[in-house]
Amino acid sequence: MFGDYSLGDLGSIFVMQGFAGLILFSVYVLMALGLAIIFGQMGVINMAHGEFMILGAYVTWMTSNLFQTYMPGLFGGYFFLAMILAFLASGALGMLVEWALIRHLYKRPLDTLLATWGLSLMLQQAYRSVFGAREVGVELPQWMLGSLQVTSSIEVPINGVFVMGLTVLITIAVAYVMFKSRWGRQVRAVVQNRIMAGAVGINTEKVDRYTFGLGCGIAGVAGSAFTMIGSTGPTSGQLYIVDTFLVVVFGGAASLLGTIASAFSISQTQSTLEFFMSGSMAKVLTLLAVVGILMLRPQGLFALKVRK
Amino acid sequence: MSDETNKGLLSPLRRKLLMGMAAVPAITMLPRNSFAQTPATSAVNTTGLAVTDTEVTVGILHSATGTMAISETGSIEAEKLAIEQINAAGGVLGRKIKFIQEDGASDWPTFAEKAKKLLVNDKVAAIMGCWTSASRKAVLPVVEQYNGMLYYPTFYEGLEQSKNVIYTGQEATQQILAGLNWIAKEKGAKTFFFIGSDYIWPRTSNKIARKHVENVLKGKVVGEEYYPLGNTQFNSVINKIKLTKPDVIFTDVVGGSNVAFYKQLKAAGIDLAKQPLLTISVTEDEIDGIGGENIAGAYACMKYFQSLDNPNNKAFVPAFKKMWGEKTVIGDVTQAAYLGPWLWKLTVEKAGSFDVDKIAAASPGVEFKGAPEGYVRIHENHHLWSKTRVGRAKLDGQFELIYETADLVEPDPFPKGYQ
Amino acid sequence: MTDNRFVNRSELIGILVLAVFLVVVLPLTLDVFRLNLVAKYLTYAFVALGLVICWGYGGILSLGQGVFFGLGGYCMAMFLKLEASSVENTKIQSTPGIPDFMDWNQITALPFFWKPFHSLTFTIAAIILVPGIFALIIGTAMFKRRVGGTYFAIITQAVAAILTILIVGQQGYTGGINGMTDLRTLKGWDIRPDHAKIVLYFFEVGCLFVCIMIAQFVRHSKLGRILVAMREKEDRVRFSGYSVANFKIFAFCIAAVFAAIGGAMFALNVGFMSPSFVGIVPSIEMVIYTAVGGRLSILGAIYGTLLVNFAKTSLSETFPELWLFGLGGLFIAVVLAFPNGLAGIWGDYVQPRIDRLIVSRKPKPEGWTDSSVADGAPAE
Amino acid sequence: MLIGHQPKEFLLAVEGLTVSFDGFKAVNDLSFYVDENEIRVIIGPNGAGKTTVLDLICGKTKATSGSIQFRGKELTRMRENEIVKTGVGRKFQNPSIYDDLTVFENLEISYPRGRSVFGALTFTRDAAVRDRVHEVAEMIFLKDKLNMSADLLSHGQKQWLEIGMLLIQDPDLLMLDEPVAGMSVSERAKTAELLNRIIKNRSVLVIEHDMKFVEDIAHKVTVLHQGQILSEGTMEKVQNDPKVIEVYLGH
Repeated sequence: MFGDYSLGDLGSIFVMQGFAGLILFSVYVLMALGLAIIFGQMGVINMAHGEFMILGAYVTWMTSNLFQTYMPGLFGGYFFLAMILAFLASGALGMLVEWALIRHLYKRPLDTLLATWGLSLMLQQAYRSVFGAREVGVELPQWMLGSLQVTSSIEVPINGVFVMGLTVLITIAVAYVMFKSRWGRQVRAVVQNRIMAGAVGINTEKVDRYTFGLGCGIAGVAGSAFTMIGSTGPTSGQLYIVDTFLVVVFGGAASLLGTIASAFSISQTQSTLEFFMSGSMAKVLTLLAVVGILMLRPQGLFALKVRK
Repeated sequence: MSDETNKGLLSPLRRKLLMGMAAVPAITMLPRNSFAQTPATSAVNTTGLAVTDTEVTVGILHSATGTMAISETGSIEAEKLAIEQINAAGGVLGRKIKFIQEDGASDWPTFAEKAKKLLVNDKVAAIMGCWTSASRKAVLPVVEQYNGMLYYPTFYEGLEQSKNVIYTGQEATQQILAGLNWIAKEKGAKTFFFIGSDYIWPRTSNKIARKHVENVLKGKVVGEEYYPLGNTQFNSVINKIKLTKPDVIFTDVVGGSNVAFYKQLKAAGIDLAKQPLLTISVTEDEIDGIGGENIAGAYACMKYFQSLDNPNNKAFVPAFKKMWGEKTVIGDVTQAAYLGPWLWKLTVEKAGSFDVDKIAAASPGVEFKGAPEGYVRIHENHHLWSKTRVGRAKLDGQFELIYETADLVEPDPFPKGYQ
Repeated sequence: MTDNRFVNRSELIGILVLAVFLVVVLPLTLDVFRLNLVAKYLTYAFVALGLVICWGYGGILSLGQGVFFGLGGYCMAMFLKLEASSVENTKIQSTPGIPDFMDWNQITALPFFWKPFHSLTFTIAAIILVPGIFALIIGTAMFKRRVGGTYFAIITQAVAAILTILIVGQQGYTGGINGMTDLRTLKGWDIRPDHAKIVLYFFEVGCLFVCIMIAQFVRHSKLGRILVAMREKEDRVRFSGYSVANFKIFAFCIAAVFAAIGGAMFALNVGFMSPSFVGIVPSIEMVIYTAVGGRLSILGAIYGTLLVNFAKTSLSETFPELWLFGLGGLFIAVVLAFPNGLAGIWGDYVQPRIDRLIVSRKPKPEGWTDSSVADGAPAE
Repeated sequence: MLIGHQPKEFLLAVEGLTVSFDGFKAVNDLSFYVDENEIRVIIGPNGAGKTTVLDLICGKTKATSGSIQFRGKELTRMRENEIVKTGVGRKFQNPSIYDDLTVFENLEISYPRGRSVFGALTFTRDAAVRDRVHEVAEMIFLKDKLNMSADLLSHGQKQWLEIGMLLIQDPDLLMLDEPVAGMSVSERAKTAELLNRIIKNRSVLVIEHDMKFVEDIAHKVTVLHQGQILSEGTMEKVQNDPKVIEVYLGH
């Protein structure tokens, strides 16, 4: 395999391949963060997570169209506004769904899975009716295209760097919200003891609603970021859902750090394998490894040992 | 490749004639009553198809829902347009075409089930339908068992031929070989990198392309990669491309994966203006999602582009947009789907009957001079003689015609030396 | 407290009504095309039946039943495909005598694991054993380590995803995304004409009733009660001296085998098999059949399967756009409002009224039992 | 710490038992011994590790280190259901019965036969089963409620049903976690009577807060505090132990 390449080539390939893995890692983290909050903190299996992401992507698409039509001069900056709008739209829809659906099912986690699957079917059809069955292309501002020339043979795509930066920012923000803010303490209190939390004056219903909304909102931002590298169609969200759940479960459901570690190991494994075999087989082997490890260590990479 | 050519067709006289024909679909024709003799139903329908004195029923069978709806919508639209135009022009043997639309729902067994329903319950005279190879493979045994007639629009992998199917798209050699010849000659290409979605059509197409590159062009395939349908991460393969520095990237990635692939290609600094890329899977439909700026400069090997400059197409494109909206685009398969109802009409009129056996027998040699792609003719093997064209993608999402074969290319579903 | 091992009285009536419906009413009222559709729907009923035991009774939600449906279906399809790929039928290929898709993928000899599928006996054994053993392995790995609930659901889902990618990717051996099409004969008997479809329908209904009786037996055995007990208080069962894992593995295996039989029936009745039944979407759809019918009701699962599929066919024929809204809404409605599905509605609203009616009309219930089974069966 | 040391004379020998949850040692180097036919009560303030000790013995929680020997068999390496088969029965703090089944079925499931998968499939409800269920039902005051769905029982009746489910197993060591918690005074008296009847010919390990009840039944009392033994001996001895008075009884 390596015989044909010069040493210098190989070096830069490994750097670029590592970078490809990092982009995949960012994608996984963005997808999984929202889910980790919803699944890890609330125990709700949100099968419609992908559809919340796609909502964010559609919002981004609409924003870019709006800018192109009315404010072409500001087009370069539309993306930042689009991400905020995506967060708000997905978050708001999430809170609506929590109110209408999820709150009736907290005691039946497996049933949330079925109900949200139903929701995902309806959302897909709604997207299809509103935006059409075809994929929509989101035009990127010029500054996001192209790549940075690091050395003569190493090039780094700008949008990849942007996605990674975004991932870091969002992760820090989520960590701050969950671990440092008063609201994060309330969320964790509700997770650990709902009744006690209610008794000490925490509005558990509100905490639930905002937690779900936050998780969905992050999904919306992820969707917005995806328009830079992927496609936006009514069923695009469904493609990600299994990968995302595996990342969260593999990391240990209650642990944000675990989610990040698991996203890192899965993405690096997959991107390394992809270099040696076809994409299909790389995917199969990666998933098999994850499932295999989960069978040996069901609690995932990071898990607290507590008395049940 | 094509020994039998149609040089006469290109004579100026014929061209003028064609131009006159092309106006036919667009202009509303005489009222039906003016067709003095409508043949008796008993004479033209001896097998109990859904044919009355005034109507004949055909089926439209595509995915209106599910993942394939994205691609198949254009085909549905084209078929409806063709049917409307045929009806406006007096119908088939004096009968208006009525269609029953069924949803294959992107699910192959559903296609088989619906095909069976159309043939057994609705007794349709013909089915315009299917898109993916998988749906056609599912429907094929059904149309053969119940002796139906299927007009299949998509370019496909070949290796198939049936009395009950007319393939209005290109089989693999028709689509690929001329394009490879052109790019090898034009760009002096010797090394090729193949990337495809992981299923039969890309694999078969790449197999044929590989044989052609190695045996005919005396070039080298430096990489061949497949990704699962729907895959959105192509950074690894892009690195391999950078490493192997092929003269040509040859792709048959389908569906949503395309969007990710071209965006990532561009982001990785591969400039399609300098790095030749030949795709056999991207039409105007796909560019709609990919974004013209991401794919501009790439070459596509098709038989039809929306931008084709011929009188037929100049009538067809506005008619299509008038019916389905100014924003719609027309890709290769959409045009091929448009051929289906017309070819069927012409064949029925040639056979003087709706009977499937008679249509199957009469099909070879049927010509359609009003085809937006130019002139097409049905071959003995039920595929179409058609030209291979290479277009270069522009920023606005349209293709600019760069090259076309001088002659019609003969369909060769079982190519010797390529299996 | 009766001690009947299989059925109690009302269940017996239910089974008889279903039998009359499937064996008499449907064949007499439907044409062969529609009857064949029912046969296709009923293949999913096998899966739903397994899910009643595994999910309804055992509380184990598997989102990977498509895997077993697919394994069973592919085993059957491999046998049928080999028979359809005689040298005579495939002389157009560069290597005659092997399945067409292998030829397209430059495979020149039958792979070793295909060879045993020349034998029908081996095939039947494989239909039962391959999914059974696969379920045993997954079940042992998961349940012995106390993986359950949501984790199990997610992992089974991942298994379904893996198998789908694998089948699609290894198309030289599996037919890829096209699946195995154009299956023709079973031991020389053509499975495609109308009369064959009718025979296959009755054969399938027969198999279904065998499975129903097995499910009834399991349910009325102590094992059935242990499954219910386990779903409620897993620890209590454990501390009553039972290996909870073994019981879960059993429930999962039996569901897998039922699903595999359904898959084999599918290959026979529909005439092909494709990876689109292996993945996550069909697996979850099969769960919803069970939920609609009533996750605790053996017969309910069958009616639920038939109902959802009829609705799917008719709705998608008339309003294709509405279908997904309908299906999605059905999921939500069943989960939110009717967790016990049709069977729950029947048990809560319809049954009591019928009982009251009967009691008020016939004061002596003893004499009623025997005669009513004969009289009460819907006459055709 | 003497792992592997087998004091044959004891029914249950717990030695050097430690379990830690993320560094927190809920039970720390605990050793105690229970004789045949002894009734041992474990008391201690909340969070002392009482329930954890029972969890460790019956296998619900795995020990970090140490040994638990029951009739010379090491329990720490066994699965829960195997531990039950060696003769250890456990009642939980909250009544743990099967609400969806009848009282009869609750007891029947606990009947020690047909515990394997195929045993359960082929299990038949014969005369021996019926007689034993009726016998136990009578003992736990539920004879006339056999066909009643268990969720219709009162809280006290549920506690008795769970005790009955243990009795039908006929364990050599019976572990009860707060058997009279939440009971009315009359139910409490009946329970004490029930316990006094069923503890014959077996050893019992009880966790209880109700001191009156403890005094009534205990042969020996073990006081736990912060996962360790604070004091052990007769009720009288323990009650007079100044350490105990300070951390527990003194409150």
